[in-house]
Amino acid sequence: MADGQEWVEVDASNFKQLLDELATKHPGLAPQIKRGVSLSLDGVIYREAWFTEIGPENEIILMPYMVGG
Amino acid sequence: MKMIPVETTINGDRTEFLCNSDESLLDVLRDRLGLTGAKEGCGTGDCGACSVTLNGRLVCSCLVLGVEVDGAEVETIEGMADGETLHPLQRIFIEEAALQCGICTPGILIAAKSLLEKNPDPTDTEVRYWLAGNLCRCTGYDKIIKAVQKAAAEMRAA
Amino acid sequence: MHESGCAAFAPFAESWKTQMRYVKPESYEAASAVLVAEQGIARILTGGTDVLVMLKAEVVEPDLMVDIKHLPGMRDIVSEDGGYRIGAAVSSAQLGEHAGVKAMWPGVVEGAELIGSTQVQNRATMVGNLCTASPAADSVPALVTANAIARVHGPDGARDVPVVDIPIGPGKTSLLKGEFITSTYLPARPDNAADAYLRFIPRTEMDIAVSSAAVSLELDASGSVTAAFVALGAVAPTVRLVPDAGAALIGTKLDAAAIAGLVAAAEAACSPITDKRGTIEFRTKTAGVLAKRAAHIAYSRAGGKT
Amino acid sequence: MALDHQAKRDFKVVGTRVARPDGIDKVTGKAAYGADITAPGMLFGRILRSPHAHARIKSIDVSEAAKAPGVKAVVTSADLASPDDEYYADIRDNCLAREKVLYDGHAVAAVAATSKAAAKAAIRLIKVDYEILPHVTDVDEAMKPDAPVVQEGRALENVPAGMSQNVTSHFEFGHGDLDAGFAKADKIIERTFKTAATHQGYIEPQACMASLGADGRGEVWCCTQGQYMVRANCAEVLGIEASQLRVISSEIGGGFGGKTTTFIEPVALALSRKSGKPVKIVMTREEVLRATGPTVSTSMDIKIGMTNEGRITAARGELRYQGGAFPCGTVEFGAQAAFAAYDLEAVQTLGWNVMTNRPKEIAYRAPGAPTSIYAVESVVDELCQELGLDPLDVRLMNAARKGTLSAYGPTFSEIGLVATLEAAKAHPHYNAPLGPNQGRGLSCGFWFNFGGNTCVSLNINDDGTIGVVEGNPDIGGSRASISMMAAEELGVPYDKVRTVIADTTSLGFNDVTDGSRVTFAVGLATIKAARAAIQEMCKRVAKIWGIDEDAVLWEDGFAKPSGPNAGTHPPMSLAEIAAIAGNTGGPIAGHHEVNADGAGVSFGVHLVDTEVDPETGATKILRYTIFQDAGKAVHPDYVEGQMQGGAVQGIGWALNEEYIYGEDGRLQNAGFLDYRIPVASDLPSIETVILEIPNPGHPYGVRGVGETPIVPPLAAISNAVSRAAGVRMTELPMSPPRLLKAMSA
Repeated sequence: MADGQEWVEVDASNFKQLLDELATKHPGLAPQIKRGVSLSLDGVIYREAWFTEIGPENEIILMPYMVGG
Repeated sequence: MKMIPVETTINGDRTEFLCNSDESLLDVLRDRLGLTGAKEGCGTGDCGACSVTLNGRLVCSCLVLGVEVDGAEVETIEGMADGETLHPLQRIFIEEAALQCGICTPGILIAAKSLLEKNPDPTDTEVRYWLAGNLCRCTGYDKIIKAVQKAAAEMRAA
Repeated sequence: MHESGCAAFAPFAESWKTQMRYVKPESYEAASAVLVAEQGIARILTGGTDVLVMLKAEVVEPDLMVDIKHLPGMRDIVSEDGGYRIGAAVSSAQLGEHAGVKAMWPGVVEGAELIGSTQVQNRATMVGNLCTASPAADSVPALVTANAIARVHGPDGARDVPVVDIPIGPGKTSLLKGEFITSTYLPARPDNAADAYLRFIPRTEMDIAVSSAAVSLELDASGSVTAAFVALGAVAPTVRLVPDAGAALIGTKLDAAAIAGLVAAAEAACSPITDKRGTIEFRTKTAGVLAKRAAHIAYSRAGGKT
Repeated sequence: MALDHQAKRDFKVVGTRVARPDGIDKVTGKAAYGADITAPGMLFGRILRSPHAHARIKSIDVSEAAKAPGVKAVVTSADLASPDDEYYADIRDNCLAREKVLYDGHAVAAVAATSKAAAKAAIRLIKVDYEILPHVTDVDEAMKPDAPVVQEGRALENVPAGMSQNVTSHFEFGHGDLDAGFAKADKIIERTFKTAATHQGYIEPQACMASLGADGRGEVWCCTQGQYMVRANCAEVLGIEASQLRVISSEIGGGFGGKTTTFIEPVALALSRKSGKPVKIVMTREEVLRATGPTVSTSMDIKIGMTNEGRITAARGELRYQGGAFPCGTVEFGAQAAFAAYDLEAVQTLGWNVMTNRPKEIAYRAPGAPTSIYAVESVVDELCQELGLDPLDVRLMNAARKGTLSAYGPTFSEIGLVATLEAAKAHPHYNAPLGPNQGRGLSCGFWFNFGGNTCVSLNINDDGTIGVVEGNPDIGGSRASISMMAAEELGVPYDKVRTVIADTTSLGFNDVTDGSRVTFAVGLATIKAARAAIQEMCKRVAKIWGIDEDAVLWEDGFAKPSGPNAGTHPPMSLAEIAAIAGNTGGPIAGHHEVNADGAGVSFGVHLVDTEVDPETGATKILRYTIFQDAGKAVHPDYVEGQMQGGAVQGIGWALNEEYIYGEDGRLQNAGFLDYRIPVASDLPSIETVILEIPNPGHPYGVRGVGETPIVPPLAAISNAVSRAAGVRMTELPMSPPRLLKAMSA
């Protein structure tokens, strides 16, 4: 989706900035971001928390929006 | 065709009602008498949630016509406790966490009571086969079997 | 109304549709008369465990329901000529509680006791099971191998009909308009005789037989089979008596060759269908397996030692 | 909020086995479930359903039905609103079909009448003119380019051009160099698996009672996993405002994910609006099976490479899930979960969501995961068999642990997989002898667990008791667990607390009861609400004592002076503080609103012994043991109950449960007679071993426990049966005809 790249680097200090940056720099990701994504910050999954702070040392993983039974 | 008058005994109380000829006992209990403890899980005798006793015998009330209980004695979950004193099965089901959502619980309690009246000291296998007509989707039956056995032991000792 | 009934529930308006009529006739004759007079669909109510399911599913919408279980003898099990006459409204549970029938015809009782759940067994009857005429009816194969006789009451009085001749196809019986079964007769047994019934179901309870087999044997003093009847269920449009399968056992003590003959004859008698419950191959294979296993149980019950 | 750093916290209430607050109501028949709710003047609703798998609705004539005796309203999709959002438009079109019926059982029209019989009679008078269209119900068939198209134009941008329009979305996860990984393998096994759709099988059919006035103000009573979800769906589908619709959740008779959407509530509201009377709709079991959401059916390819020593070198999976007649989002969870138990250098999982002419899939306990993990764990087991390796040792060697880059992306923190595997290895079950025709199987299971939007309000009553208001229907004893956590935090006995479930107007928004979130997220919010109340109580006491707020410490239900400047004051109990709340500033309460994160993933291992009848293909479950990490078991009985119940649902999935469609596209087994859920006599006792590896994301270390237990049984049983039968099974359910055929091949 992100032009075939598995890992991308962006400047952002929270999830909202991260998502906005991603959607701008990698338009292929925009539709999925609009549909909703979960994010994993160092292994902990966050569903929609825009203002979760992130830093250069953090590993962020974009995941489809999570539901359950 | 007019509704049919039926005179019966429910949980020891003489009860009269009018019902249509094709109405099940379950519909009569739930819709006409306000006794909603018996549940409809399938309406075809496959789940046991509507279990009651009819003249002392365990039946699915969805497979009995309302008109059939004229002159009969019906026992439902509403009659199982004695005032504020729960039947040992009821109390032990709570103690042993033998229910989760609880929708199957009234039927299972009625069925288990009927088993222990007939066989006060059943094996686990006998309990499992007796209750095979009572579906439970939450518990995996394990705690139900244990609770029935604990209640059976207590009732034997009493 | 029930005194402790809850305060708020909706009043019922009358259904506008012509409702099913429910009658409890006062005699066999009256029952026949009302059945003969009915222009629409009539059904007999004994245990109700099939007919009420069909009602619910809107498969059958009877115009008339005739409740006969209160009529004389309907709920009785009586000794007759060394055998037993079983009223048409005797439930499977009631049958299972009768020590005499259970000792003489254990296979018949185990067939009846396999109909549905504990709840259903307290209502279901062998006669109801027979008249539903399902090829998979659990109580029918052992009645067939027992050479049970149904007593049929009709407009012209009573007649006796072998149970095997009652079902003529799925959901169809040989009973004529105005006729209904009042009892079944299980004949007397010599010593060294027994029967057994087995069915295959995917679970341990609560299913309709995918295939089934009943075997009834009589042995001589040495343990050799002198009479053998084998019937299979759910492998043909009706429960099927398989004379070749019985013949394979006559004069034997159920040695391997006899059993092989039984299995081959049983499989050969199968003409099942593939449906949601099983395939042709599966039904055929398991019918043979069940016949073999039931034969061993019946043989052992009859006092035979292999 | 992170784990309380109180080393080995000494719990007083949490971890005990208290009686549940709704126990007496539920053992005496008093508890009111969906179908038990009535209202004065109520009408009975009934729904007309499509007999066709796929057809265009040319016309619907309701005139005769509307004139029928007792009928007060008839509605079709024309009576519903037009939501902008595709998500809500799909819900609307699933409630009442618009242009086409998309599956056997799809609702077409509904009536409300003065009796059940009148409603039943009236729906037969509705005339629908159908143009029958070709249909497709199998996932692989539906993916073929020339397959009948269920809905056009629904594919996401990530679906490559040229595929069938039934393919609606595509996902890809993984990392590393697959080719290099497979090159290092000594043995590679690649297999294709199929699994049938199963149903949640809750014993309580969907039921609701709804009332809606011409002013757009209304109420709905229903059995649901989420009253706020019902409110949103109904408001959108009816075109009314959420504030004017109050939704009250009844007791719920099971859900397992199946009650996380709406089928009948919008229809009942539409009938109520039109008739001006309350309308009750109760589904029949047949309707539940034909027209509510079952799970996906699947077709999956799994390829795994392993060294002779048992190290997995590379793994690849391709999953195809059909989710019924609307776009579904389940394959992505299956794809992410598939290899979660393994520490892999090279892994790739592809997923395809596919539409067919079947009812719209809805979540079922760990949606998507049981099937993909079944396929993966089957291949791992076969590799162990082929290479002569111990299946537990191989899983331990490859197990994901803290620091593992998971197959779905994140790096794991504290997880309990190795601990559960070691517990299984040490358990007597693992080395117990087996007889002829018997086999032992094991499988790992995994679920993500979620937190989500949660509100809790906690009130300190003037008699020193506690009321907790939360917004998630109690599906398996959660009111007890929430009361326990409130009692624990406040330092009061459990029986001083009563927890109730709010209606939609009484508390802020809550996500549905799903994702194993309630004990975690509602518990977390309850603890925070309690802490807010404690802070307020300490503030009041500080004023009374004339000391700094910081100098008041809360301990075991008492405010105590603490520190050098606190002075000596006799401790004040919660009850004493509550009694004088009116004098110290008014009623005391705490509340907390959060979108909870940090739920903490959950792993489990199941061990099962089976015996196969070689002549009939019947499988008997002989022994079953579950090992699962619960983080912290708040109420151990109900944790065990979740584990046992989930395992038995998995046993049903493995052996007998399946949606069977005929050539005509109609469901053939829409009843509990032939949709065979396990009965008591099918099962042995289910033994449970709870491990407690605290979740750092919760103050008490709690992890969700509800979903993981349904994941391992499919593969555990398939592995046990495959070993017992001497033939590798690759299709579920392993019904006797299927197993006997495989053994005879």
